[in-house]
Amino acid sequence: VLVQPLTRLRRHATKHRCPAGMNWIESVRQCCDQCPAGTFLRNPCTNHSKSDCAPCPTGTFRTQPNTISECQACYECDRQAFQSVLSNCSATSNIACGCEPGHFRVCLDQSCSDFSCQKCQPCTGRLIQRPCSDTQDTVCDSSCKPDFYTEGDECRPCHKSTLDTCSKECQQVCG
Amino acid sequence: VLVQPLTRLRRHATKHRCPAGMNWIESVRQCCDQCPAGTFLRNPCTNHSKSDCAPCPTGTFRTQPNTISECQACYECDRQAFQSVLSNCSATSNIACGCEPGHFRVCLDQSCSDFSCQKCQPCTGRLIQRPCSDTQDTVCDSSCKPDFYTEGDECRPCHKSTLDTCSKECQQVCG
Amino acid sequence: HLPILQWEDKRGLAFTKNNLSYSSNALVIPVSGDYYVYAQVTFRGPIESNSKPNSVTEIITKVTDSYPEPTQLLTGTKTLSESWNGWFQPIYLGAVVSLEVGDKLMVNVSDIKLVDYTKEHKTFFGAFLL
Amino acid sequence: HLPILQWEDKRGLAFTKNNLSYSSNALVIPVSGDYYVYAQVTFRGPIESNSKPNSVTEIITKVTDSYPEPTQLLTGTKTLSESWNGWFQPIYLGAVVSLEVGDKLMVNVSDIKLVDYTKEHKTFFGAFLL
Amino acid sequence: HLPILQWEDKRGLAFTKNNLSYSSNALVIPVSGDYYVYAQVTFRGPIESNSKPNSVTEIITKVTDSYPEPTQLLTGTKTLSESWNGWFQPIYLGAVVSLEVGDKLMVNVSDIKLVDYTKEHKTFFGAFLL
Repeated sequence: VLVQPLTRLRRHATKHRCPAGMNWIESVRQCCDQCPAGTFLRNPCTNHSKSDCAPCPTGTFRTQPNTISECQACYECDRQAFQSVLSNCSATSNIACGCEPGHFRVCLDQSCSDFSCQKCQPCTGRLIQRPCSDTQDTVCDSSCKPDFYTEGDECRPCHKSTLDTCSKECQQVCG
Repeated sequence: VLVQPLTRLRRHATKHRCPAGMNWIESVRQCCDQCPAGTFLRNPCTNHSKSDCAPCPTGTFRTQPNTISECQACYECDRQAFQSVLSNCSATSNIACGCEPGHFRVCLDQSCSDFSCQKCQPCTGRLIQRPCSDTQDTVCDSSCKPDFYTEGDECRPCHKSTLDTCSKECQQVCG
Repeated sequence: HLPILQWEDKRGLAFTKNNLSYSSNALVIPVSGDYYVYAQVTFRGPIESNSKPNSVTEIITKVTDSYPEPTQLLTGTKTLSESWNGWFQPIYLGAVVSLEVGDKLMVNVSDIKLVDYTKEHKTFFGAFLL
Repeated sequence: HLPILQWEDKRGLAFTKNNLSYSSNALVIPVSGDYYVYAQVTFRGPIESNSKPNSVTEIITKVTDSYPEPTQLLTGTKTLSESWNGWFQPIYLGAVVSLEVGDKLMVNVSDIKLVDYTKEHKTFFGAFLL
Repeated sequence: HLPILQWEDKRGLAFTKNNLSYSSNALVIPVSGDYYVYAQVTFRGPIESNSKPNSVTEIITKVTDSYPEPTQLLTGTKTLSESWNGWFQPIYLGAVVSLEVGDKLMVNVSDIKLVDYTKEHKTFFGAFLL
């Protein structure tokens, strides 16, 4: 594992301590007030003027007080992949995405910052043990509903006509 | 196929001939003695001083005499992927990796500089034709061991009790 | 947050110069400006843990004194469809980013156990000022 | 021609400077010279359209006043073998190209619907003068 | 050693300048310094030979007068899980390396028959001084 960082400049930054609610600003070599969440530092403070904070432009946000020179760009929900907007991006919070009705989340990794929306399985011929939710697929009953018979791992509706194929499960129906 | 090399410098290197055991050093524009394997050229020779060779720092090596300014970093064996150390890295040789007992090498390509270690197949119910080695999986006998019968491509032990399922192979056992 | 990779910064091909230093898993920016930042991580599997990862992710992250949370600068995410008798997957990332003096750059990965750390030329990380 | 991607050039991590401007989907070259041009597109699927793409392609293209047709500068093409319950595939391209003042650089993709546009650090495009 | 790729250095998008020259399959470094070296190789298959490669590898290598063996600078190794009715796989590599005057840079691949040499914008190789 190897690092090869390289640049061509001389000056070296030293750590500065600022009181709570203030950050060291290198360009003016002094502590300045932090800008509140939802804004960013347009111009640093000077000896006779406070930090010039401007609101985050639409489509960007900052959730925390800061002295940073730009706001973070909002994410977007992946509409083509059945994602839906749970809450819109605001100046102080990123967009939140979920899955469209009839879909549930399949996380790409533990952080689940990336996920795909899969179709909920229909419990054809079975009772629903637990309905599909944003984060979990439908859980179907293992046995078939009445008037349905098992064929492989499918549940098929019993047909009134075909007495001979009338399996035990279909007795009432075939009668 | 396209090449786009580009640099911003003028001088052009011309080929220099040095006697055996010496290399041309551009920075001092003269031939210097090569440093022995296990060392690197810390400072080039001058008119009145020999090449200043320093030993390779731990974790690095040089297998050949050289006038290079750093030693090569040792590889590491991939312990999480069942690789084992055949010989440690020394100042004059890179580490050598093999597979842990019970595993054999599956080369990624002909050079086999990258390989994964796969579990050796157990010859359950078969005689071992050739035991698993670092470079090859176990070779099992095609026929089952005595007291074992073939089922699909598996060898199952004969059960004394079940006479009816006693296949030809199990005759002695069922008796 | 995702695990942070550690790097060798002196031996073999690795080096730092012009005050761009490496400390506690991060490159420390000595002067504000635009840098080309890059990193390649070679992932490989399977490893003995029975979990079957279905993706690998590499993220170059910035930590700055002016904001309490890390900022994701570059991300490479790849799903894995490989069979399970040994797979390799390199991910390269590189771009120009504006950085302030004192900013720290790090590389996060979805699963450290899947990183091929065995050879310096397969997994690397660097930056240079434009 | 293949569809052209649109880019954000001001908000978040995006920026333009030194007269390298962005207009109508293209970076406009302010001065002739050699530039390192790069772009990463993260593709993802499946999407609701039933078509099963078997590959994704990213191309960095140059449009110049001196020639009526676009020139393909860099191309990344990858076939897809992923199973169909969600895949991600990043493609990074970068190289030095000689450009003239007024040349326009664009990024084309095989299928815009497959592009992951949701996060600025997953899909990006840039250039710098050497 | 692995086979070495040959390159076009004059026609089309290809060029060399400032004394960085190309001869016998290698870029020759005219002056010592730190260079950003990069290369992309697009691999494709299957090819008529019945061998089913399970991986492709691209290595940028340095040959120097000061050491008798080549040094592997950057390596990209990818296993192939593609079905066998046609696959493409680009591998991009790039990083900063310290080079001496006279050093030679080359690109090696695991199997030359798998390299897509048909279009200059799919497979390319270059370097520039920082």
